[in-house]
Amino acid sequence: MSIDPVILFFGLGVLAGIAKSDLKIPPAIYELLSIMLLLTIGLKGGVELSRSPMGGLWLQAIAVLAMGFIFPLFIYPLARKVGRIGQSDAASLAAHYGSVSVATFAVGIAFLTDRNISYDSQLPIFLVLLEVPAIVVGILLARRASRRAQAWSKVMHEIVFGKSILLLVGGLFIGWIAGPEGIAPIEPLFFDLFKGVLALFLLEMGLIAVSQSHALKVHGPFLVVFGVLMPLPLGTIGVLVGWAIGLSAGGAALLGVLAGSASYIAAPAAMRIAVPDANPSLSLTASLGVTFPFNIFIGIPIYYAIAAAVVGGG
Amino acid sequence: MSIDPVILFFGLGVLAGIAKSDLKIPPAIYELLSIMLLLTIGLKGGVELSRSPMGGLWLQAIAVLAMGFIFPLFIYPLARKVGRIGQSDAASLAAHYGSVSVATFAVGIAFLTDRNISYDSQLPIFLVLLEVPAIVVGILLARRASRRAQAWSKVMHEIVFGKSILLLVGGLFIGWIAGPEGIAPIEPLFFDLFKGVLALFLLEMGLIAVSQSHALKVHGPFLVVFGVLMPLPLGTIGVLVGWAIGLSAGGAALLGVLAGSASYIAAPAAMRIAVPDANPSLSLTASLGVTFPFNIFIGIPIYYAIAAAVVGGG
Amino acid sequence: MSIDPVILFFGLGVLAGIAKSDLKIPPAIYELLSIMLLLTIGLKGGVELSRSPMGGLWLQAIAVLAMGFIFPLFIYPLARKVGRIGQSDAASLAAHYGSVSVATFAVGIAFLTDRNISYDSQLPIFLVLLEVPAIVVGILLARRASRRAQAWSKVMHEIVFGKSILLLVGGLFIGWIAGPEGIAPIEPLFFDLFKGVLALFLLEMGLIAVSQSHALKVHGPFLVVFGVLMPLPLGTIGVLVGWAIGLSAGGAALLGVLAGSASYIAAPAAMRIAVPDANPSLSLTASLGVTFPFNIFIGIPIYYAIAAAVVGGG
Amino acid sequence: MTDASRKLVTIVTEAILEVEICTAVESLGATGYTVTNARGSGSRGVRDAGWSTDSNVRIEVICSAELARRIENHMQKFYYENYAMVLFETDVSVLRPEKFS
Amino acid sequence: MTDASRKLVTIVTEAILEVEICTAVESLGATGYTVTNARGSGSRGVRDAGWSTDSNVRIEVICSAELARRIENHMQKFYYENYAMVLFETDVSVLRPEKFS
Amino acid sequence: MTDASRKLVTIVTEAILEVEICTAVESLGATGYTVTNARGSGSRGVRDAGWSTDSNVRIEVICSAELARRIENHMQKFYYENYAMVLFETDVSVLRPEKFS
Ligand SMILES: Nc1ncnc2c1ncn2[C@@H]1O[C@H](COP(=O)(O)O)[C@@H](O)[C@H]1O
Ligand SMILES: Nc1ncnc2c1ncn2[C@@H]1O[C@H](COP(=O)(O)O)[C@@H](O)[C@H]1O
Ligand SMILES: Nc1ncnc2c1ncn2[C@@H]1O[C@H](COP(=O)(O)O)[C@@H](O)[C@H]1O
Ligand code: NA
Ligand code: NA
Ligand code: NA
Repeated sequence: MSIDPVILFFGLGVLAGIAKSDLKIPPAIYELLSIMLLLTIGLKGGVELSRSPMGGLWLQAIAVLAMGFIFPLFIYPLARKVGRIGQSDAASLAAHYGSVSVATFAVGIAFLTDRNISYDSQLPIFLVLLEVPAIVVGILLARRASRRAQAWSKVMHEIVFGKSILLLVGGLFIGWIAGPEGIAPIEPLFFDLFKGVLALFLLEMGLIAVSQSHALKVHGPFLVVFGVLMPLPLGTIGVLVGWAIGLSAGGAALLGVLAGSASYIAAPAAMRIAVPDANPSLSLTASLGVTFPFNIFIGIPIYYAIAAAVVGGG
Repeated sequence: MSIDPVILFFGLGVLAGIAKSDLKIPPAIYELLSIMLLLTIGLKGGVELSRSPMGGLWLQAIAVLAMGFIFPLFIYPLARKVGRIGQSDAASLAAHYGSVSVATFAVGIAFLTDRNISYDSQLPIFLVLLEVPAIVVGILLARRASRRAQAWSKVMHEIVFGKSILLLVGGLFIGWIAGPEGIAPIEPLFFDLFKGVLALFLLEMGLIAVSQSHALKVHGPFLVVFGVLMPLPLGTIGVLVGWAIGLSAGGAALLGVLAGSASYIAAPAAMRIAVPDANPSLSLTASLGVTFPFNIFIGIPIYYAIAAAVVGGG
Repeated sequence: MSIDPVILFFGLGVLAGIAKSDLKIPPAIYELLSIMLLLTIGLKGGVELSRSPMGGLWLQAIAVLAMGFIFPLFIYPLARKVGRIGQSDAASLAAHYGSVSVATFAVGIAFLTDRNISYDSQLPIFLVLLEVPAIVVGILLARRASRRAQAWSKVMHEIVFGKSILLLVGGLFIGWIAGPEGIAPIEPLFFDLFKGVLALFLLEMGLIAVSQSHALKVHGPFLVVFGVLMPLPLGTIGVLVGWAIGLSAGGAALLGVLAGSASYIAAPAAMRIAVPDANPSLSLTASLGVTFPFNIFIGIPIYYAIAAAVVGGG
Repeated sequence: MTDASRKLVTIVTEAILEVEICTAVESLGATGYTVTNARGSGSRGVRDAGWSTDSNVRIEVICSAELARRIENHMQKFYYENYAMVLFETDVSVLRPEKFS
Repeated sequence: MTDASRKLVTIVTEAILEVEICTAVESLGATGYTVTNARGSGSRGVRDAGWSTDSNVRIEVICSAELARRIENHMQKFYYENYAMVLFETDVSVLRPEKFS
Repeated sequence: MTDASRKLVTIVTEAILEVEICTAVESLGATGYTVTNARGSGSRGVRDAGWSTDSNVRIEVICSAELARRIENHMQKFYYENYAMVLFETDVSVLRPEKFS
């Protein structure tokens, strides 16, 4: 199986960043690309949902939500004890790694699509369900939201009505209502361009990953070890949960991708507001500078291999 | 007939706006989307024009132009007397509702295309012809352009060489010269992506509509009544004019869409410069916050129903 | 053979600029379009390279590089003697005209593609090779880089790791590694939209060309004569070199396009830093306001005609 | 600094007026101006850059005290009543004072 | 200028705080504010506009000396310790002084 | 304000110089800087943000009077002759003065 070009675009972005090239994706374009990715993921899921009736979603949803609440409770003590990291920073790491990365999920979808492996249509719903709980737990762990009383409700509003959940859920809903035929006329933009858009997005992610790696100078060894070793057990648990709740091999792999991925949009913004004394570049360097590349190069194939072995798909 | 997904995108934008979500379409992207819509409408019309010889356009054009000049003369006294609105504000409303909305027109085209209903190729020309006259009449009605003598010529320049007329006419011309074969290589961008681009555009329109609804607090009842009741007679007249000048059912429906729509780009900008004492948020709230959603949800199907009944098409 | 619509878009941009229309392509969109064009050119070349083994590239590369180094040495004295232009300005012109224009190259590719004429896959490599040498020679000719010692290395870094070379080489590399099948899923964005993207890009180029023509008022006659007469001999030499190194007619024509084109991105930026006393609008008006339109309207067909006559292709 | 004191006039107003005001400022005698995009809030409500007729620009002019007064009068006369606008003046010192006013 | 002197408080800080700080400034009594996007460098490292959590905004408030002091205290109390922030104050004269503070 | 007066040096110049000037300013001793995108007009003609080599940046540095002088000298020496550039200096008061210069 040859190397996926979208990952090469990430590599090109990293190279440009390291070489201090003047290449820049303007913020407006980055916004456009991420809006398109979120809508596409939602629309795809919605169309699939409108096709196939979906039994037992409630039980599955509870299992996935539980995962989102429990993950940070394991990550936090690990970061505290093993990593000897302060309370706020450990709580922030727990929020980042308990939550999920849409970009990693998109690469996972591209990975499966290239191999003609199908996945359960409810995965985008799980993506939504996994985004919030870990952030809530992370804030509670930091026990610092008290200082500015209004912060808590503001943060919750910002996560729940933040654009990523809004566009995912909106896309799901539109895809579900409109169905395959209704969506057909907008497919050329949202579906046909998906991988190209993902390629450009990853080019920018490469640039960002480099620019967000400054914490490596100070906390290098810990961050690299943490960023590489954390996703594997989390991802494996994700795959196993997927298997337990009856997902297909593709679906279990994607749940593994979600579990093993670390948030780099919702969690940093929420932590910055609610836990201001956490060092933002620590978590961001780990999730964006280490775990994101690890997952798209190495993690995703591993999660799929585990899923294929456990579920017996292919 | 199921609900059109592009309209759902508008709804999603409205929802995001009401929920004070952080979702934002960057101004640069809004620009890109509107440039693409204008060019696509022009190009489509131009290609059709190059295909079919067009008899009697001059007479049709005069009828349409007349409509543009006469409409504001009816709207103005209505706003003055019935709405008890001041001179400048009434003139501004007359300009907005006498002129046209490109976005509404684009949704109308999408409506017809989805139903495989054809329309006359000169409609984009009528769109161009209807944009300016009402604004001129509106400024004259306000009788205030005198204060700053240079304003008049500046405003005319800004409308006539404004980007919307320039791109529509430019697109028409390019489509007409290049013909179907010449345009083929640029179709993937301009034609295939049309509905997807319209969907993203309407997402932003939903956000804008909410942000432009503040005048509802003060002038709520009047604006809602005006914004809902004005388009119906205007649109019906448009359909009848379309029937009188011999358009097809699709064409008459689109002329109704144009007549019933209210400008929210050219008119506000021109009025702001030439009639500065008009309250800009009054007209904008009516046209964008009330009439635009009314038209895309309810108006367009009605105008088409009337057109189908009168012209007997389908 | 009918007129190419992408060139009409350039004309529309020029018209909008002259009419002082408010039409503007936001800088972020200009960035996006140019990133897409550079990547597409690179990817196309890379895919072709992965298909056909490429013999004798080294010799060809040396010939092309030599052309890049020698061209400015001819242009410089011409500008000095015939044009009676100062040392710095002449050096800057030499750098601009010895280097190349990606947009002209893209129009050249569109020209060939429309006519189903194939071209050698190494052309994008030649584009990369021709960008830098003339700029280096131009700086040396100005003999002014000494004032700020660090300038030299900075300028070299900026050219070599500048986004245009980075994206071209990156695209080449990705296309070559991924091959036709790997690239297939990103083709809808990069290949299918190519001509549409080029059309929008040329619309903006038209606007820029007008805004960059202010030097015409002062140096008008010289700039017009220089901008029109310089590309023809350079382009012809390019075609002949292409023929000499064994390119196909399409390939030789494209090498002519490169040779006859003048840089308007890399060279101006480098000259501004390294030769600050050169008048930037002089070279830019010549390359962008005169030579660019000349080449896309007249030059490209001529270079192809010469190539077809010499190589005997078609 | 070979100190020379000048005035810095800053005008925050509706984006739609940019060209008109810059032209006016130059014809009043200013040698230049600098413009940045802005958003904000004031007596005429929130003006946020998302939607072009609803965003602001921030125009700066370095000039003599006398020209500053003329610019202020012009703004007061033609724009204050009907447009969102705020204007303030700061003392600055400049290099090459001959370049301004 | 029918001169009336006021203070111009300029705050350069993390973009993520924009809404929060503008709300606070208004509830402290300011009649308005102006915001521009910015990037920069300071004690908390380089902050470049490319990536939203990493870019700055530049918030300007024209107000009375007394309100300026209150705004500064508020910023010092709630943000100085944990956020990238710089605050400076300039003397300005304004038209229509009744409009500010 | 636990008043401490400093200088605010504002440089409006060609966008292409941004990195170079920010580096220079820091190596001269400044603790930071703030940059915004700008367009404008001056002795070198209209510079409009549409086209990158033709747009401006507005660089602000808070620093001591002495460093302000050094920055101005540096600009004068290396850039004034050949680049579009305007520089002006304002008196500001800052919180935490130890943070600057
Ligand atoms: N007190 C203030 N401080 C700073 N900027 C202000 C202030 N008041 C108004 N502005 C700015 O000036 C614009 C127009 O103000 P106004 O005419 O009061 O609506 C607003 O949108 C703000 O950007
Ligand atoms: N000396 C300075 N002059 C101008 N702006 C500064 C200065 N120091 C910091 N800044 C700005 O304030 C932001 C936050 O500063 P800091 O809290 O020191 O990281 C920086 O990102 C800069 O935009
Ligand atoms: N009098 C002025 N007031 C404000 N900004 C100015 C002034 N003159 C020049 N500028 C700005 O400084 C830039 C360079 O000026 P110059 O070197 O005179 O071309 C211009 O593009 C403007 O943005
Ligand atoms: Na996770
Ligand atoms: Na109308
Ligand atoms: Na050349």
